[in-house]
Amino acid sequence: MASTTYRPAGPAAVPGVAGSGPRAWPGARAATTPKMAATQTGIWVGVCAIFMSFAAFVSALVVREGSSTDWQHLVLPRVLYINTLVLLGSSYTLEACRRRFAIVTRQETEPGGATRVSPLPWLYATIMLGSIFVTGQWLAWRTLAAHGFYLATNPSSSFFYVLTAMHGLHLLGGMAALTYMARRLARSVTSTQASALSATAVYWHFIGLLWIFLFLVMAIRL
Amino acid sequence: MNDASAQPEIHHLAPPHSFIRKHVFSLDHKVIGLQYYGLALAAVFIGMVLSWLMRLHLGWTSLAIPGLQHFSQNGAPGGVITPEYYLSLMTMHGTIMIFFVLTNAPFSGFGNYFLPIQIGAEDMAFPRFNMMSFWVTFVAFLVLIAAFFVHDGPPISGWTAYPTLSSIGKDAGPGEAMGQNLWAVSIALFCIGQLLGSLNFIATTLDLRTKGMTLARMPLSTWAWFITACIGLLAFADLLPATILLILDRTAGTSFFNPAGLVVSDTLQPHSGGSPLLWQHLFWFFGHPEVYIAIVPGLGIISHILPAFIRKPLLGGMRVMVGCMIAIGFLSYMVWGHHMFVSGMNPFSAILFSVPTLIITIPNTVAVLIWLGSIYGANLRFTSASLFCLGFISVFISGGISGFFLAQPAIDTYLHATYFVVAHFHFVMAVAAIFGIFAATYFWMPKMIGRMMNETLGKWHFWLTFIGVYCIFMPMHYLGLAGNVRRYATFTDNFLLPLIPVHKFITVAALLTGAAQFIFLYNLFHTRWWGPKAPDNPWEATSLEWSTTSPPPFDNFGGKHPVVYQDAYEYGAEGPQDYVMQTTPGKASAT
Amino acid sequence: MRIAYFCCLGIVVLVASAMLVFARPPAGGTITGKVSYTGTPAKMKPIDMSKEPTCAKEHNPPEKTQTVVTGPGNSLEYVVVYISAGEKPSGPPSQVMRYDQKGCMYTPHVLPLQANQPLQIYTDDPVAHNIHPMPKLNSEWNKSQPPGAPPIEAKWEKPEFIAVKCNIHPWMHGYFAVVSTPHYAVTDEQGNFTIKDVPPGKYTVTAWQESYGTQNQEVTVSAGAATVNFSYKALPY
Amino acid sequence: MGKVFAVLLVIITLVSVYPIIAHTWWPPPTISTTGPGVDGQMNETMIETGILFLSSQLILAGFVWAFGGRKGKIKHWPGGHKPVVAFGIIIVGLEVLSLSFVGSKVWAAMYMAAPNAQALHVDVQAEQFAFFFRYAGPDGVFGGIHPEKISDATGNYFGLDPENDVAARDDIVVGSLTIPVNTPILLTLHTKDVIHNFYVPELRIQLDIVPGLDIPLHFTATKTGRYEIVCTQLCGLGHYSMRAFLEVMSQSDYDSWLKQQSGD
Repeated sequence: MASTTYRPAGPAAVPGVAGSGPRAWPGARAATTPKMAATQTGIWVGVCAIFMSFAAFVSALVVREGSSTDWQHLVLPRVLYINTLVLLGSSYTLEACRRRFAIVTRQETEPGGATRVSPLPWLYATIMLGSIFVTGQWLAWRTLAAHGFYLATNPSSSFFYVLTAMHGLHLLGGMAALTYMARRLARSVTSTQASALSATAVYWHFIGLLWIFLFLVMAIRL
Repeated sequence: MNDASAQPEIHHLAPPHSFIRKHVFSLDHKVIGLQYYGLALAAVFIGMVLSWLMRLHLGWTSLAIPGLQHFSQNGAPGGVITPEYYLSLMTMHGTIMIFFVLTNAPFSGFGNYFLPIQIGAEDMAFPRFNMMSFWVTFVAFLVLIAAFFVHDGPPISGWTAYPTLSSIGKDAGPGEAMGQNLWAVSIALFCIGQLLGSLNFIATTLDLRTKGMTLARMPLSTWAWFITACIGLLAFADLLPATILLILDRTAGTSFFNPAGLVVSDTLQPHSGGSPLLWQHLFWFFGHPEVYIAIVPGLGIISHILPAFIRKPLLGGMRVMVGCMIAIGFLSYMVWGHHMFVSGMNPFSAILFSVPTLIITIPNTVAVLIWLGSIYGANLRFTSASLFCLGFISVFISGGISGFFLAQPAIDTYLHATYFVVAHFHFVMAVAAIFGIFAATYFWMPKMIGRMMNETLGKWHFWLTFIGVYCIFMPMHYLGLAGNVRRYATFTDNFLLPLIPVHKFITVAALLTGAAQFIFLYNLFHTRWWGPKAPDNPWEATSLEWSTTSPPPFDNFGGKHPVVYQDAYEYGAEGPQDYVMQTTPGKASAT
Repeated sequence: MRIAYFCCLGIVVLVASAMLVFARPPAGGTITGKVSYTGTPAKMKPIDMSKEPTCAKEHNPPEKTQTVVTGPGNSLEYVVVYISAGEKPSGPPSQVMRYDQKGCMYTPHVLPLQANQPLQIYTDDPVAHNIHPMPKLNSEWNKSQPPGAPPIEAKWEKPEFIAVKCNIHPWMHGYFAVVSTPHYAVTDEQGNFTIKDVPPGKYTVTAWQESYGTQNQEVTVSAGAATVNFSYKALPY
Repeated sequence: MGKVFAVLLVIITLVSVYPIIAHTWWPPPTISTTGPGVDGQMNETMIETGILFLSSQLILAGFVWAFGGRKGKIKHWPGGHKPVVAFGIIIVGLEVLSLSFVGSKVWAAMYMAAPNAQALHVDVQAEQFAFFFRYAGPDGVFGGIHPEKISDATGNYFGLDPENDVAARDDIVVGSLTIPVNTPILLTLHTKDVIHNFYVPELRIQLDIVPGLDIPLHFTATKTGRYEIVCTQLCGLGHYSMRAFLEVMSQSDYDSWLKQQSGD
């Protein structure tokens, strides 16, 4: 049986011959082995699935509103605007973290000593902003509850709680990923972590965009 | 090369040694594939027993089934199945078969085992996700089975769980309290498991193909699993929210599906403004693609196995069959409305949905014609696997034909909820998919467990099953034409009484056909421990799984990745060996 | 001669009177009475059983709904009268109460029984029924009973008036009047009732009618019969 | 073995087709004005798919007979795959076009045509597990429906409020659908609990009754007689026993029936 010892396939390998995962996507440049490419693909496929499920929620919202006579509009709690800004900010800090990471990892190869500025603080900042967002969402719930809007009060409040809760769950998953990255970076900062970091970043930015999408939907529809 | 440890490590994980890591919480895609297969085997057995009970009740309504009262005192007092228990059996049969058999075996089971091998990878892209997806599915199965043991029994709302019957709660009837909750939770868990699995399949196929394994050289089975994963990713991502909303309506008092002013058993329900049709749209947007999640792997598996036994590539090569499968997967998202022709939705949309539904028969017809055209001029070899392939083609035709009727609202308005539909989807989806599973089992078991299955028993299993399924499901078409409504626990209407003899015939056929499956079970388990050792390539097939040992080592190819030089199906070559393996260097002399 | 005659007579008289005195049962009163209404009760609709021809055949002319069943002299049938207060609690009886389904009707329409008293529900019909009691305090259940199926066994822990219905034949509607006393009765076609063997004492007697609700009266039972009459105000709708 | 398979498949195919041709089990004769259209569509589809079914199964059997166990030079389908694919697309495509064109006309005639203005209006209430039918009575007006008033015990299946709603007092509520023959009927379908379905095989009509919706359905029965209305949407433990009768009478019988009903 013909076979060969393993050579990492990737951008270097002949196109169409080696594991030819899509390469055009953000962060995919970091992929130097099929495994890393797969991580990139995986995160994008996952993002598609998550978006699909939220699309289902939103279409349910639209159908439910269209078919019903009992739809009452909901005044969204002010704090949501702040939360949105916080989440945008967290995306910025994460990008800052990745820039630092890029510099540091480049210095691995370059001889001589520019000062090694750790990307970690930016990552911690991102995690902090994330947790602020979660707290903010919780405050928003409290505000609604204080006005007597609970999960089953009326369709719009039902959808508000469901959408925010689902988004919150996915965001907590993102924060878990960030914490995991933080633990890895705390140990050492090497280019091997690039794909993991960029995958985490893709997910985190998606969660941010998803929130803006949901926020618009809720602002218009609820 | 059985001993992977002697080889350079290409697997980023070390081979496991403890029993638990090896056989229970294993990260090895081969073990996980076998686990899925085992789960499906257990599920299909339960589902078959349930169908036996249902058939017995339909044939002989007041028959006391000995011992059944010990299993469910309320459901079968004195062993006689009550109408509500019949509906419970029906619901569980449908749910178990569709989710835990037709989705698990051909897609998750064989897919997990052979997709990485057929593309020359050492494992799935995300082994941990892979393990998670199986164990989540396993828990989902346990939760579903638990419904048998709660106080008022399993749900009675069918596998489609239409609100408001499924969303009101206990007032709607027995089984609609805890049983329906368990059902919903189980389905939600199952969705999560499938999403993880599909993600894995897609990433693996796109990025872990070995040197030379271009998309054009991928075996059709891998193509089918890849396409199925793409379908499943969207389908289950749509069912999960629907199920969450259903759970909320049942437990949190929300009104997504429950309209106002419902009076159930003289109790006014505290809901307002929901839309039962919303669930039907969400459900069938998943539900119809789910049909193809069940059958597309079958198409791929048959297209992969058939060439090995007709000793020639499929007519038109890869392109046509792949095109058919992609077209089916794509169209499957535009046709969900044909399940709702008589649901009270806008009659105009029925026409809109009927056209793509009829169009989707075109790629299916082309696929059948390709198979037929490929058999022409072949050196057809008869094995259990090839017989089940031929049987698949036959039942797939029989099932597809009846689709022409149900795709037209004007005829569906007569046939919609009759046994004609039962016959249709059992033929085209259940029986066809099961034949695909059998073909795959006889074809791949030597590779999976390293032992040859008994051909004589296999062929007997085929003949009995083939005759049996036609005896069971063909008469159901006639029942449907006579207006026999489905999901009836017993037939008391005057126009149904004359049809009961037909039901008795079907029941007998079902019992015999079911009994024939024990030949298969015996064959499988006897082979597992006492079968003769299997060579690496017993069928003289070409694809990568046959270029490694049976069973393959932990990292599939013993410390290396194969390099692919040939297309997937280089059969019919000149000379002593009429096939060229994908790993054989040089230009294939084959067609 | 004559003296002997008188003696015999005297002895006979003595014995007879003694028998009269001593043969009396130990003092236990009965509560009797009549339940009636004033005003015009709602018109009971005839029940359309055309869904179930076998049952429809058995009722000609068709049965009427039974939420308010009146008798001669403005009397009310199916009113449960029972002692609701004033007596010592007594254990549940072992006697099995029987509830029947005949011709797609519940007989009797109202079945009074005691808490924790065994209950058996029979069907004589050639068609399947489902028995669906809808209690508030006790636990709800809902079971089919195909023709020829064994009787369904049940028990109610807590006293309450439990509506029972058959979803397969929506017109089938009855009540289990679960009380905590052995002293109860249901009014007959003339609206009369009799509660027997009530030990002397002061009691509260309650009457319950499914559409008109409950009424209470104080009553003192001594040797002999006490009489309590109830009267409900009926409305046309 | 190839011959065994081929013979078996031929036998199965012919046996399967026989009851269809012999009409051993067949829809009951239709009694509605739109029914013949459905039957015509059904027959056309039956013929076209029958040809497809027979030809494909027999071709499969023939090929397996011819090439089963064969050991020789591999032959290929003359002309390659293109004609085959084209054949499939064209044949099925034409069938699809014809069927969907004619079929949608039949469908439109049943469910999209506007009901006759003089149609007799009957209100249908479905519940677990029975149908009830309401006629407007002498005043020709239906009383309003009040869910909180619905009670099976008092026979108030529609939740009428005769106390405050005069229109409701003379509404006639019965358990079987009685209609005059050859008269357009307009049903308004609603349910008080779960999804039910209104199915009369002879009318070739099947339509779900969805909670929260009032679904109109119109038809004209052309033959007097007694037919069964059954529920075909899973609605609970009594689903199989949920039915009512459709009494199609001559106009005179119907009038006397109606008079008798509004009498008591």
